[in-house]
Amino acid sequence: MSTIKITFDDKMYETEPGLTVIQAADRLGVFIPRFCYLEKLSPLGGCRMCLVTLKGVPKLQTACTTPAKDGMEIITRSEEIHKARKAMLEFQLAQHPLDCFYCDKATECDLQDLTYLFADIEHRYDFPPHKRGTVYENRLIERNLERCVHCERCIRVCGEIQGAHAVNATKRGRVTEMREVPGGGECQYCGHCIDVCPVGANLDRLFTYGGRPFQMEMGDSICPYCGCGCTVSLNMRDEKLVRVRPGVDTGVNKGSLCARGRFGWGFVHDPARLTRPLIRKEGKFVEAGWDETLLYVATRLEKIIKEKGPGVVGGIGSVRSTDEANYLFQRFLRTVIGSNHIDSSARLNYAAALAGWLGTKEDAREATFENVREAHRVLVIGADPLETNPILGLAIKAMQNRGGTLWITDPRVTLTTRLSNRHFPISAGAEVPLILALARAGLKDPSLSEFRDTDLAARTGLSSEDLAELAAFLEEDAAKTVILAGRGVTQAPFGATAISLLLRLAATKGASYLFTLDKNNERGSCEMGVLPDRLPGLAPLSEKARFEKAWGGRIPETPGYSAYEMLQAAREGKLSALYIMGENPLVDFPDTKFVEEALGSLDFLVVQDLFRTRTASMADVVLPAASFAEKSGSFTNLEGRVQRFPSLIPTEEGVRADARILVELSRKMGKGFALKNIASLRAEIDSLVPMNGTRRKLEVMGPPLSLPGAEMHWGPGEDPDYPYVLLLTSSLYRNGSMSNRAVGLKKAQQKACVLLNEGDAAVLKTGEGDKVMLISKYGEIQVGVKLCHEIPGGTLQMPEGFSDANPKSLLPHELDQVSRTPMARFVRVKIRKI
Amino acid sequence: MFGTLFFYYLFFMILASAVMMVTRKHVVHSVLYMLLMFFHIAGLYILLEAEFLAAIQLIVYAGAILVLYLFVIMLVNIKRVQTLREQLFGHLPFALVSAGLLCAGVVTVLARETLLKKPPEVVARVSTLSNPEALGQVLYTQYLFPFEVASLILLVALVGAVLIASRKI
Amino acid sequence: MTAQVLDMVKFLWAHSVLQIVIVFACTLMMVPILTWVERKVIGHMQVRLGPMRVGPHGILQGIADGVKLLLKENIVPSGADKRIFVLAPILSLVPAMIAFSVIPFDHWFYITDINIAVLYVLAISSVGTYGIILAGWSSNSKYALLGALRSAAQVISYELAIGLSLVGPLMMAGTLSMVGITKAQAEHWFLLPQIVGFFIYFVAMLAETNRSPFDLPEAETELVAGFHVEYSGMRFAFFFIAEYANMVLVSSMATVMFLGGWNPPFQMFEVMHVLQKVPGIFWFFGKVAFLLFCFLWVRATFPRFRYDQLMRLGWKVLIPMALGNILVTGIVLALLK
Amino acid sequence: MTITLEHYILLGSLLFFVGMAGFLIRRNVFLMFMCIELMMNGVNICFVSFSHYYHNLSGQVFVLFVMTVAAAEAAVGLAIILTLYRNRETLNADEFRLMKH
Amino acid sequence: MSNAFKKFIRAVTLVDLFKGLALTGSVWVRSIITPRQVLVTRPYPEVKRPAFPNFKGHHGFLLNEDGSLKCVGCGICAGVCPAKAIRVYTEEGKDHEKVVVGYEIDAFRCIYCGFCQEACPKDAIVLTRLYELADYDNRACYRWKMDRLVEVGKKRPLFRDEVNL
Repeated sequence: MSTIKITFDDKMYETEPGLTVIQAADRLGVFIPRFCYLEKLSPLGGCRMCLVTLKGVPKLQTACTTPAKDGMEIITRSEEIHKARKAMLEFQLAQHPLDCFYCDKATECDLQDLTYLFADIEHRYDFPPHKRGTVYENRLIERNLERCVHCERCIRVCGEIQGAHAVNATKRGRVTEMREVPGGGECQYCGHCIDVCPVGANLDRLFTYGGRPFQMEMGDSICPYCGCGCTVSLNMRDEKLVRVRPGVDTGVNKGSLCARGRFGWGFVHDPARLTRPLIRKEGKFVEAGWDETLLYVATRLEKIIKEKGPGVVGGIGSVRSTDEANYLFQRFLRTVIGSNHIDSSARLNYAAALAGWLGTKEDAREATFENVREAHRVLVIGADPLETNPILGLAIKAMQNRGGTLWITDPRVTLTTRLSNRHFPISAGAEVPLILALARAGLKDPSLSEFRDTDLAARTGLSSEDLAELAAFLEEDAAKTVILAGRGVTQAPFGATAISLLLRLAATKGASYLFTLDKNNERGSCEMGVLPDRLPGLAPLSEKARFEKAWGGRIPETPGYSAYEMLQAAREGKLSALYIMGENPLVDFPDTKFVEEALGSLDFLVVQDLFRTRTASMADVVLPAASFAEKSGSFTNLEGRVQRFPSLIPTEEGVRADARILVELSRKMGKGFALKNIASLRAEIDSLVPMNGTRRKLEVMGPPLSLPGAEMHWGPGEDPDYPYVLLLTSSLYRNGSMSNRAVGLKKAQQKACVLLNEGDAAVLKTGEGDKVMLISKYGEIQVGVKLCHEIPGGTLQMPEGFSDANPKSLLPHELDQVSRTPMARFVRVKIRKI
Repeated sequence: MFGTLFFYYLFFMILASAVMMVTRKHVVHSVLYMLLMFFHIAGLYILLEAEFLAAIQLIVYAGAILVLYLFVIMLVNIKRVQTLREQLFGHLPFALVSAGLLCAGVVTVLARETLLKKPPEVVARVSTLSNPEALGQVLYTQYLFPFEVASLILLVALVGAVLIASRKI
Repeated sequence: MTAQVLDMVKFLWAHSVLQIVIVFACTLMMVPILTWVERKVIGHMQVRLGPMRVGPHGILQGIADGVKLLLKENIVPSGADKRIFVLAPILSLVPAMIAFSVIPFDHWFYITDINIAVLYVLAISSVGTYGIILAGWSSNSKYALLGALRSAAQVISYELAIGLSLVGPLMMAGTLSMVGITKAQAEHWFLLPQIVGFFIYFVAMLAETNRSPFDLPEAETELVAGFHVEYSGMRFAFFFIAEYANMVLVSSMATVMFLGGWNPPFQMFEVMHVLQKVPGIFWFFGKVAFLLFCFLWVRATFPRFRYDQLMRLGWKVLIPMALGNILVTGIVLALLK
Repeated sequence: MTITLEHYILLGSLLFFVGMAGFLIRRNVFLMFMCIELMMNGVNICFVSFSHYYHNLSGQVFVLFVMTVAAAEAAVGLAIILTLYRNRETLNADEFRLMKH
Repeated sequence: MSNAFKKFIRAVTLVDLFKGLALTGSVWVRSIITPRQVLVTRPYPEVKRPAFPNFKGHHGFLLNEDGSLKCVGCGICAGVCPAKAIRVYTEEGKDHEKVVVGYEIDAFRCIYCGFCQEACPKDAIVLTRLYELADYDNRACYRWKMDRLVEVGKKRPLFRDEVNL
């Protein structure tokens, strides 16, 4: 039995089984009004607007709670139903203030629509409305209690989908109020309650009185923050962004957004945006015209190339910019400059994962968001998807809601570990031995025989039983198992090898895998060839003839420097010029002092960015670039989806999109690209990089990766001068220079703080809110203290990405031999109270 | 002395504007140079004490014929006129040879005239009548018949022109 | 000192320099006055007020207009033949001004008297047409070109009528000299015997100066402003001045040819000789002023002709009438002889 | 130096040559017509100068007749040009060769 | 006399032309003698013609008795405007109240249909009978900002009985 027959208003329909009446009606296009029902939420049956008559049932029934059965006859329109619904509406309106003039929800309001539908509503209740006022407890969401219709959508969405439980109903009866839960769940500023509210009870405070829908233009774009690549609907008024909402159940996010996506758009119109190119003249930045600036860059670069050869010029592409811009960037460096020194900050994460992937013969299944939602078990190693990739986190929560199991191995205490069904607190930096242990258990590879299980178990800080359980976790129901790996693995020594083993493990067992990516286009930039040894489509340099033919230029044969090798070369004087497109190495790269010295010893530094970042302040030329809303192109998300988006806001005078800057600069250098627009660029990429959904892994694969020696030292080691281990975490509210300039995110969380065990705090005599100085061998920062009893003694946790205190400056930057990624997830520090 | 200078000025201007007229690419410019030339020819006539003819030169040539030219130029598609291809040099040798031969002939005649013969004496003026009056006297007595024939020519031309231009041929 | 100045004045007068300056200045000064008068008179005739803003009853309107035109930008449309575009207004104004050199304003006040004066005026005024045609053509505008074409056809047609209508007085006077013609009218103006000629001249003079009801070359409703639609500033003012100077010129011609020039009226009666006490120049200007008023009067009264009507009137009515007038005049003169 | 009859004849004949050369060189029918007028003017100058130097008004009378003919010629000629242009869409004399083919 | 002959005589003697001339001439003479009685035009800026009762002219903004704007910035006028001529800008005030910070009518786009007046729930905007829309400032001429609208609303009579421009 694949369908059931159901009759609406004397008309017979067929539909799938297992639906409620209102779901069936929605699928069949039969209109039933509602306030409280929402498909993605559990049914409540509270608003009584969806009342229908079931043939044979004496009283009216709520369509949202009644299961549809075969042969059911339903009447949705009748005098009785109309009267009942109208009465419910009359009740609502008796309480509801008629302040549509002031209400931001007007014209998008379900109550308004239904009131118009039932045009002849009487107003017989003459009691004074209960004055409850508006609550501004939440920094970003206004809760107007008077307008509330008690549908509890916000409560349910917050609890069921977001898992935050930040809103709940207080009091009873007609004075019920939806309030923030004091001290309970913590609002994660996802703003989902704003979208689901049928009236103007939950409102976006960034948008307050910002305009009406008919005064705005709306267009879908792709969120520029994390690797999820959520579809966002940008609402513009007078060519200015005023509000961001999720697309209507489209994209990977399916109508959800995180705090960054919804409230993080403020950087687009930040007054600090660069609007004119800057040239450093006698130590000071001088505004200049585009022609002049590009000509200056071209002549400087040409001079350097003429004097020292093209090998002294390097480029750092952007994990923030589009695929197209990155493609052009590497083409520019490879053919116009003639250098293979190309890298991006994907080196810090995805490049290592990619190295592992390329070094693995076995082809493991790559999971999608949908796989994660429908999985039975998820194992997270060294990642914190709830903070770094919140929408992936929502998928995990959905998986858990369906009865799935989440296990996580992480030395840190994070949102994800709190949510997990089981948390294995491994010791700092122990991801690789853990994977080695799992691989030994799962792969039976003779080359792994030199490791001893007990040794590995000791290294991970887990008991042998725990390890055995973890190994067993992967054995069962592998088809519905997803392994998530993140920075904890990629930034570890031999991280690439560990990834390779993990992939082999997944391939052998039949599990699927996914990497969490912090930045929106890490994957895209790598796949577009912003790598020192790979061409677009990850083609090895040996395939360069094909590209040389298409580009009409010579590509150097030897692989170039990776990011840190470039910086090292700059320090040693082997690199003279660096072109940085949309990156901020001084803040985002570990070991700030090293980076600063390296950038300082360059002859010529070009930075192309939205803002005058710290890196840009060191540059010789700063080129103002367009933000995601002002340019078109595509981002590749962590699943590998290439998502195109249009330019929705006109660029300000003097600001240009990355791709346009590169095309014009190439013209100034005399080897102009014959490209007209993004579409023709995309066509060129498509013709050169035939992805077609399946990647030619065997064609692009590299040599297998070497294993670490058995005596390898993994953790932070011991150092009496620096007694504490600082672990870096991610924050939902900060993710780089854009988020630091977004008003909404600043409101959500002001400052970074270091998490400290209460016992340690007692020893140090510091309390919550005190300022301390963290000192490592590489640097020192000041930061506020927050106490946390979950954190083991001797361990500190601190989020990266905040502009006020940057823990990256404390980090070392030893490079992994395989992936050449700096190993930087933890560092030994000492604390000084100030 | 003044008369001499005036003559040379007119001499130069007439020839210059004639050459310019012939060599202009654009017909309207040619017409303008022709107008300039007519003025100077009128001046020449005044120098030659033919005031009536000077006025008639302006009225007929400048005021009627040339305006008619301009009028017709504007009636036809000007763009087409502008882009008219001209094989200037195809005819040049022939033109130069024939013009040169004629020139040589006239110059030899003139040279012989001036060298061998004395210039004609300016006969003293007898009549006291003004130029238009005198011309009228001659025209309506001695040349009455040709005058009538001329009027007939004009009439025929008038009728013919109207007929040709108005009918679709 | 005074004697020297007087000598100087006499010298300049004798060599016409002063006369030229006076005539030139007066003609130019006529323009603002005439424009004001025109707007005022037509306004009143059409039950309006006319200009009222600049000065009492808008009397300084002409000056204000002049200042405005003087200060305006000189625009050359793109695609225009620039040299001809610049030349055209000059070509329009200069003939209108130099034709005044043979008009006798009084028996002692004329710049020169030549034996082909009438022909001279006709010749010079026919050159003025070039200004209009070239202006229209060089503007690279279809309105201007159409205006110019109309003007060319109109002027060619009506010049014949003008020339033929003047033949009658010439026959009666027996001279082409303006002074001679005026003197021939000391007793009897040619107005009465040549009433048909005067009528033809009057109509043709309206057409010749492109005035209403023959203002087809610049018909606002069809051609925006006709041949000078693309002109602005002083170049436009040149056309404007030329139009008014031409009006004064043809009125002066009419005065000389038909209205007895500087002669007072009714001189066949002994009694009326008193009128000679009034200087001739006043008579002259009085007649010119009346004719100019007639220009305005006609403009305020009659609607514009259609183009075919205009052509029909010229060729089928005025020219045959003029020829008939010559015939009759000739026969009568022959009989009287 | 006095101006003699020869000067005028020279001017007239030069004008005639210019007109003739122009007539032969230029292919624009308008210009060809204008060149004919040029030649006639050259002749006219000679006539008037003869009339002046020999005190015989016949020269001037001839000029009058020449002008009459020129006017008639212009009227008829331009009418023909207009008709030709309407039919052939060109003003190049070399392209008027309907009889040739 | 036959009709045709009469017609001929009229044509030859130009009677009709002279009649026309006589008419204009007489008007002219009278206008000189008794100017005020003859002339019908109005010296406009000094003497203004009142607008017709249903004339819809310049928009005006009305104020409450306490001098505050009646407009609450609901945006209905902007929504209902068929020419999309109205822009309303609102902001959050000190006590979270809605403050109208900008109101702009594009006079070039406005078709003076009066829908905004009809739709306004607070009767804040009216179309007055002011027809003099010119201004010395180029932009102010077609971008009517709030202060201009308030000024118009203050000084211009709005209802038929009061109208006396």
